Amino acid sequence: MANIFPRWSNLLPLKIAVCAGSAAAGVALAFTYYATPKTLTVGYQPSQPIPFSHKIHVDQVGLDCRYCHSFVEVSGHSNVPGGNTCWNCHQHVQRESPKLAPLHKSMNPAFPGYDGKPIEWVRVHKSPDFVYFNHSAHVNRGVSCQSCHGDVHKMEVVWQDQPHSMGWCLDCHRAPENALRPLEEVYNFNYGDADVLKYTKDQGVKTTKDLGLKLKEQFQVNPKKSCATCHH
Amino acid sequence: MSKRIWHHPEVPADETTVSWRSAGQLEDTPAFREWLDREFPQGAAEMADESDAETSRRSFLKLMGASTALAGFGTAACRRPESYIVPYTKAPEWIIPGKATYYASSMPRATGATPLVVTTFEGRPTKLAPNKLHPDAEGTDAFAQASVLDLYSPSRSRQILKSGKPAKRAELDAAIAAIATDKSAKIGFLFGADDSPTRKRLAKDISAKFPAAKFYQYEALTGEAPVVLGDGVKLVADFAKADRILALDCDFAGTDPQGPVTPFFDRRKPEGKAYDHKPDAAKMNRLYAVEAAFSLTGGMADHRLRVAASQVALVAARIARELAVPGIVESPEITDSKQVAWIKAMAADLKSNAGKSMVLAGSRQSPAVHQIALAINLALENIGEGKALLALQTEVTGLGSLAALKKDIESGGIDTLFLLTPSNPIYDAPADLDFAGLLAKVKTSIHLSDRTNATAFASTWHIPAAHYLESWSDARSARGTYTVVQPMILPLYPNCVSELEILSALLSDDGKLLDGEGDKEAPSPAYDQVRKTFAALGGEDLSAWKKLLRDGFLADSSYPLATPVASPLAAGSFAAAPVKDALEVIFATDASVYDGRWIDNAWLQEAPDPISKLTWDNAALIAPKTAKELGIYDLIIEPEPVSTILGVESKYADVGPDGEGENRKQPMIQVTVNGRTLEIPVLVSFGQAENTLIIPLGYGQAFDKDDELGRKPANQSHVGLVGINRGFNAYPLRGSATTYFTTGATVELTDKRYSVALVQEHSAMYGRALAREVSTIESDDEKGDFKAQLANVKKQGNDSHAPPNVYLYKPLGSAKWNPGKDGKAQPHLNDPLHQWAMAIDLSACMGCNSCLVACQAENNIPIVGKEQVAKGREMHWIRMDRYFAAQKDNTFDPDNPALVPQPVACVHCESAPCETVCPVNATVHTEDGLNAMAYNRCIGTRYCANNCPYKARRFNFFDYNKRNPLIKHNLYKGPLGEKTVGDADHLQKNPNVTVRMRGVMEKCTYCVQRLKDSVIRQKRGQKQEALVAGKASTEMEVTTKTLRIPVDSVKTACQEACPADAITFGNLLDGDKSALVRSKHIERNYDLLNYIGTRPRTSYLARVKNPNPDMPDARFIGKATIHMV
Amino acid sequence: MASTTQAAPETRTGVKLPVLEREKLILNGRSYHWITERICGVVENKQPLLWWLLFIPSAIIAAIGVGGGLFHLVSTGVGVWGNTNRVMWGWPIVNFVFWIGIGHAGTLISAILFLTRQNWRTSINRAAEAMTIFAVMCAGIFPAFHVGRVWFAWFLAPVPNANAIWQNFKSPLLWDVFAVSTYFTVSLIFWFLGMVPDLATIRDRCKPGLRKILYGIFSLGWRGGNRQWSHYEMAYLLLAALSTPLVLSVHSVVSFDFATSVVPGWHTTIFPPYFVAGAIFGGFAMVLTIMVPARFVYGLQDLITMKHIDNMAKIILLTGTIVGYAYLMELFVAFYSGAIYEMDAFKFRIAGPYWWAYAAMMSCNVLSPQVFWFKACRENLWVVMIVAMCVNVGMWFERFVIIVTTLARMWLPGDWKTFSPSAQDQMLFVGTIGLFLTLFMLFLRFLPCINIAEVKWTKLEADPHFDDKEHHPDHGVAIEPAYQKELAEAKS
Amino acid sequence: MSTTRKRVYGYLAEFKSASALYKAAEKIRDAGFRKWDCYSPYPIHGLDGAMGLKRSILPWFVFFGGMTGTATAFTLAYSTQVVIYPTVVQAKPANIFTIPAFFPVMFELTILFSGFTVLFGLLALIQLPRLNHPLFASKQFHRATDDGFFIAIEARDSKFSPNATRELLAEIGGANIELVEEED
Repeated sequence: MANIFPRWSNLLPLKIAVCAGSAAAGVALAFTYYATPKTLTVGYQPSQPIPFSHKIHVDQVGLDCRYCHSFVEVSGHSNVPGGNTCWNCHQHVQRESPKLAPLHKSMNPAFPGYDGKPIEWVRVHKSPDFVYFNHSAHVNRGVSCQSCHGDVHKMEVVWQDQPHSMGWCLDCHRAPENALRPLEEVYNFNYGDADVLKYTKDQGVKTTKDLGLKLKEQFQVNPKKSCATCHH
Repeated sequence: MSKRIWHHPEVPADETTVSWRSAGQLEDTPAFREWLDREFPQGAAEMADESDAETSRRSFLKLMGASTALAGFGTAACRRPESYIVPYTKAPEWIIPGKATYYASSMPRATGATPLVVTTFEGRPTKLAPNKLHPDAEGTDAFAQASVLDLYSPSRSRQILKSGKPAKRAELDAAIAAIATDKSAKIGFLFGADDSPTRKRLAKDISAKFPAAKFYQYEALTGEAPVVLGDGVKLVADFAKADRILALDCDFAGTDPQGPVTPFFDRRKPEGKAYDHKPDAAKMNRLYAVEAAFSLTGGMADHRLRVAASQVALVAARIARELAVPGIVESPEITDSKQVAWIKAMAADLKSNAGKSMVLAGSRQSPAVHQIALAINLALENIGEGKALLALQTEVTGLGSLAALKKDIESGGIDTLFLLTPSNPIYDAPADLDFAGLLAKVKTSIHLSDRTNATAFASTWHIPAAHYLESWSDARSARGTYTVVQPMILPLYPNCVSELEILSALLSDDGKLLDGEGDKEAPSPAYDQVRKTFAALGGEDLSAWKKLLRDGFLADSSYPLATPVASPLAAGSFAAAPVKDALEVIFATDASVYDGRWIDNAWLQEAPDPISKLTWDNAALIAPKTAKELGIYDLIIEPEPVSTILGVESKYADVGPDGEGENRKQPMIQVTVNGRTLEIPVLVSFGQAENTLIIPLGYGQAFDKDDELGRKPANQSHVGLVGINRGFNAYPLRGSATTYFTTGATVELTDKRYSVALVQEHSAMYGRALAREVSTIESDDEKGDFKAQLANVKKQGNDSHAPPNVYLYKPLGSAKWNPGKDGKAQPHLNDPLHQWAMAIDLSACMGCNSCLVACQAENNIPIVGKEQVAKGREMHWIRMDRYFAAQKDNTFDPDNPALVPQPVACVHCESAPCETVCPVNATVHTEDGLNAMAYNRCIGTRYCANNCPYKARRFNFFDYNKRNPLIKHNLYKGPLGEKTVGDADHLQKNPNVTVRMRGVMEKCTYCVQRLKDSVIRQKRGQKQEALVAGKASTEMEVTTKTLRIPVDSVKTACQEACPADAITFGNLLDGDKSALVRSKHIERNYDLLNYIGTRPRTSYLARVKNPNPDMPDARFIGKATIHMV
Repeated sequence: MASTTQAAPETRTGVKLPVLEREKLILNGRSYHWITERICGVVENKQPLLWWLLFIPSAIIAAIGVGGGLFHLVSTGVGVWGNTNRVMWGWPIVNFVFWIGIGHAGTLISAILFLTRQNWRTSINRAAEAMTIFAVMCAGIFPAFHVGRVWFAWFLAPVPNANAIWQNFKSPLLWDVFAVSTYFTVSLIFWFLGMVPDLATIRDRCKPGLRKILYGIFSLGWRGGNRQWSHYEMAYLLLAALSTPLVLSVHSVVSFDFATSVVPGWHTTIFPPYFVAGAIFGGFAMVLTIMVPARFVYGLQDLITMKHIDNMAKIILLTGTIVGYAYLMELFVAFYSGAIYEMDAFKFRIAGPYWWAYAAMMSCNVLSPQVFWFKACRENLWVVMIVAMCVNVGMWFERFVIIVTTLARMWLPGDWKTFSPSAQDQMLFVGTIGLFLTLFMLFLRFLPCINIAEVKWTKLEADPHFDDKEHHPDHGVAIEPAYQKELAEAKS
Repeated sequence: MSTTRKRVYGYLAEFKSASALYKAAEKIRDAGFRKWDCYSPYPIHGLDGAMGLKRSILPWFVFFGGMTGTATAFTLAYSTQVVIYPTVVQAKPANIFTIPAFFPVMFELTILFSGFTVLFGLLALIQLPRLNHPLFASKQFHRATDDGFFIAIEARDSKFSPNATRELLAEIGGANIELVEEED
């Protein structure tokens, strides 16, 4: 009787093992890179009904965040401005710009096709329903908009700048000094080491982080890490 | 970082409605969609994603947040008549998306309006709380708490009916106009028993405009008391002033209020309401109760006498004679010597406290009892200014009774009848009145109700009523304080009309019926009427009006005093005692459906009856002894059954003869009385008078094919899924002469059985010192006096000989990896600002369901339906345990056990057994001492619940929020089952609490959403301080004071609702300034199951009974636990 | 391992040495080939009708019970089972512990009896190991699917994730996850390695074709050279040495689920030993329940002799008595504790709503095995079968008593409520029995149900010194072979 | 016999019993052969000595495998429970004192890793799976897994010589001696 398997079959099991192994490793790696919020959510940049440019309004016009997001300091929910907020200015400024058609549609009774319905902005930052993030708790304690939303003042169209994953939240809750600022600087997008001196005589304090550490002590900032902080 | 540009797809116009359409969506009517569109325009749009619509009400919030933010700026999004509403002081801001706004309003009721603070989110009322500023402030009972659900009830009436068929608004308008313009119309108005000044005023105007108009009043279960006291006069109790209280079949703490009850409970606490002085028995009040079956009041009583309802008059008369009260005719002597002894001693106590005592007669008791009670009170000088009882002249006068109405109709005095009463006369009027026949005689009958009940279909017209949270009105509270009723939101459905709007329509020249929205943007006519009424009382100027809206009431506007006189007692006021073959049937007011008007309220239906613990149905209650005599129950489960195992005598709990859990099936009896019969399941109730049968009213309104007993389908359109096939209707047994009780009933056992859903099936503590009780008098069984007993509270039961708990290791973190500021290891509970804790005072807790329902409303707790409750799957975070403790050696009345309620929710153990067993860290402790539950991490191993000694955890066995549990077997159909998504119920959900999905564990959170909110609000103070001081934030010092919330400033939902102030909650770090900390330090404070060493944050305060040493039963009082080793 | 049966040989000195008679493990001096024939025959010949009669129905039951049952469960919710907010663990966990218990005999027989050189194990260990594997598979179904959100069960695996949250290594349930999966894996390895030479045997017997190729692949090209055997033996020894503590640890960990809780009646240090004893007890009962019929159907009487059955009966008697002792000790400890909660817990077990379960447990587990004191009963296969069946039932009730009775009557009387299983509960349990049988039938059909190599090795002729009388160890005259000298020299 | 050129693998001889095999093995060992092996349907005790084989080194692999398991488990548990994200669980410490809770997992992983080391270690040592082998070409070799006892001496062995080896095998009692050839 003869061999049932050809000679070359001797190395086959080894080859298969090697291939399968490397394939599995590859999948794992790919998953960890692509299937995490870091890649999935960061950079999400939907087109809006009105191509509203934060760059123009913040950098050039110099509006404060709170002019439109008026309740960010008092409410957990940072509100999207109502049509009339825009209308306050734009019934005079840039009135004829075709980009503003949707605004006219909702605000300007004289406009053909006026329906008074609010503008439907597309949500960019969406936290899951079981997460209760509270804006007022952060901006009133020295965490800037910039820390979570990035350089909005440079954005023509808003995109998501940070992963906003639980791990990302925890990083900051464990080391708040990286984000802490004097309350006056919370809405200042150009805050940097230069501004530190304004707030301290202490020569040891040079960088924003140094100041952050100082403020952490002074403000008694002690962020919680337990579940109920955000989930209830 | 790659930027993927995402082009948002256009949402087609019709999409908005499509997203709301899903299988079995009760609310998917054009009406609802229209409402949604006009109320939340952006809402409809963002609902494009089905999953949003289904799973999370928060997305709903988010979108509404946005849309009402627009509203805040005055675009046409929110239709609330905003310019006329001033926010309640608590919330200085205008509507802010994501933040609750609070308004003062009130709930009109027969016994006086309940002053309320209404929580609204973007215009949705979601939660009610008592208005503590109000002079008649007290808690909110289960009915008030649950009333918000009615606003969103899917079965709510929303269609105009003409003789039972849907009709056009125009037709109705025509009909009304016709009446309004015919000055000679013979109109009759049937009002409820509540007192509304504006309605009173309009009634006057109406009788001016229509000379032939007549006014009547009817509510099924408000009694004949006024007849005795004089027209519109009522006695109101001021419990703060009462040292001795005698309740003659009067459940003043429960379904039969006699005035604000909170002060009564304040005086049940020997350390005072704020726990701020040494325990002092003298400061406590003493309650004597004479009643047939346990009521909440009877459960609180220090001395309780069991007599049939028909015998109360006799007892009252005997007491009167004891006190030598003039004008009481000789009454038959009481044969039972023990009762006599009881009465004598009690009477003596009343006498010695003359002027500081009160005798309260149940409002449904016979006039005789009221006459005697009045006579006694007058004799003891208990009535009058500064006394415990106030006789007040209400404005509810000149109203005819149902009998009068009958006469007028038969004499043709009435062509048009407006049925404005909250009751349902066709269903609940005394049988012998034959109200249906009566109504048929009336040419036009117009019925206003938020339910399409029997009367709705029997009348010519039915008009859907606006909920009190949707309409303008006013009311009088218990002592007559003028209280406003203001709308939180426009009527959810078009054509919903309020009582005042109908009246004003009749008064207007053209008789045009204007509803809540009024003409374009114009306020409702009711608004103008209320303002007019108020102007007369509080002046014209706007500031007064605004103050009214802000505070909810007008100060110093209570009723004037009246001087009632005792009237001679009619002969034949005394009935013979019931006997075995001529039982007495007592038609009880039901704690869940009242007179039947709440039949469609799922929260109330699922809330267990405080005494019998029965949900979703009613059943006849009978005393064990009687049951035995009648042979309808061969084995009774006694309060503490004793058996012998292996020669050792021991208590043990076998399953009763009628099963346990889902297998429980009660035998049915056939009751025959007044020539009518009723088949109803029977339950044994302890402490009930012999030879009586208690049958709660209000059930059995409609049946369909799914009925368990196969009763023939009827009235299916009268109720919704909640009320269908519920219980048994006892109204037909009632005659006008026997509205409360009737005698001569015979009972026979049928071979049928009916499954009942009881949430508690074992009434004894089985020798475990769980709910602890002491008495203020010397105890003769070596337990010593009051002082000694207090000192012993912590040592009762197993704790008397359990060794102290020793902890081998310290609850510390790692010094190397997670060091504290000082570089040392941090303790686990390391929040320096707040450490939350709670104390529940059993001395005040009476076991009503107020906290339970409040919790349900606050925390989005689903209902699960009768079958699931029977299995033992109810979701209430608070389990209201109720224990009976019988004295083995009770020689006075062995069948009269003590009743001790004990609400048990998660006690937030510092050393929580549930945490260590969770494999995925879904339940862990927070720095401020909460036992947190992360729903989104939970995979549902249910190990935590097994390891929870208090069994305080609840598991979502099904998708209760998504699948309608009320449809038979629906839960078991899984994906094929009918959904409740888009159902208006979802609008009630609290946006700050996650709606739990199937397969996760949940439990009490100490209302963590409220804690977080208050703590965060406090943090904002830091910035304010900086601004005020005009310094840079970095120059300001931030202290504990800045960041710690004010003492006792945050309340949990249960605490807020509790009418007895039995729950204190607060921050352990507040020191003695906090009532909580004080309550933790008093001797009565003990930990439930301390033996295990879980170190719970919720502790209990032992119940104190204040017996009268001279009473024959004194030595058996206050020993529910004390007699145990 | 020399053993002899023939009369002691005439020696040159003429002294007659007494030789102990050893009971044969293989009767009628069957030849190597006969053994091969007989065992491989089970796989190669047509299956008897009985096989089909058992296989088809159990396959159907498995499909409906497990397949259908789990589908309904996952699509609808755990509520389809009888569990309630009072009795959060009902039948599912009862069944889990029951199956896991059964899964212990196999590895135990293979490992512990191997280490203790109990040769009689050779003819039953293969089937017992197979039983282990299948029982653990059945057991795994329950905890896996009884979680509320099975699609999130991966939360149990310690993988790094964007939520930066990890498992709770203090939870006995997590220990369970590790213990059970380890147990399954190692048992599988053990089973497979043991089978390699036998698969080779079958490979070499079957005609060229798919079967030959498959057996060829799974026998890994085993040649039976001694250079392989020597490593192989070592590997087998190691696995045995590893499995022994493992098998003890697994049921200990399972018992921790209860023992580490605060529940009265669960919180007791006696649980680990008592669970392990119970597991062995139940496991052997199941081995008997399966092997006694199989032995007849496939005519393996000469391989699975009365001695085997007798030994197993004795083990059941022993472990059954240990278990009984544990039951009584629980009662004593509860009484001695003086804590009302503890005492009541056991009162309720004995006289509470589920007294019948307790009674069943006691009579089946403690009383019924006592008949094995009598040889007559150990030799009467009917008695053996009945007792084995009793024990299977009794062990199930033991778990029922521990879990359901305790939870239905815990600390606060206010929440006491009894539990009743739903149809789905019962369906799934029956389904797993079907699954178990199905797998076992397939095992009989396709794999050598007895360890051929080891059985051959227990033959007397297997001893390399069998032929040479003059060098016979039992001779008393030891003659040192030349090579040993050499080795000694080589070493020094 | 086909005419294609074949490489000789070696001689295969059958012996009548385990004992015969045993003695034969001793002889061949003494004759100083290295590349040869005894084939039997079951492990024959003492044959290792008879062939002059050393004790298997597998235990050492397994020891280190097991240690790796222990270390892995400890690192995993300690780092996640104490270092990365300590959670407050039933007031239990989140520091060195929490280690006892890790023992079960440490134990299990030790066993698991050992188990795998045994499997893969063994396969490595005995160079399996190897599905193709010259011996499978032999007509009689299939009995090695049934009831045959064989000795095969490989041609690669330095002492191998076509005739002498054959004679040796015959002399020590080898029956049906066969020249096994590799086909390729």
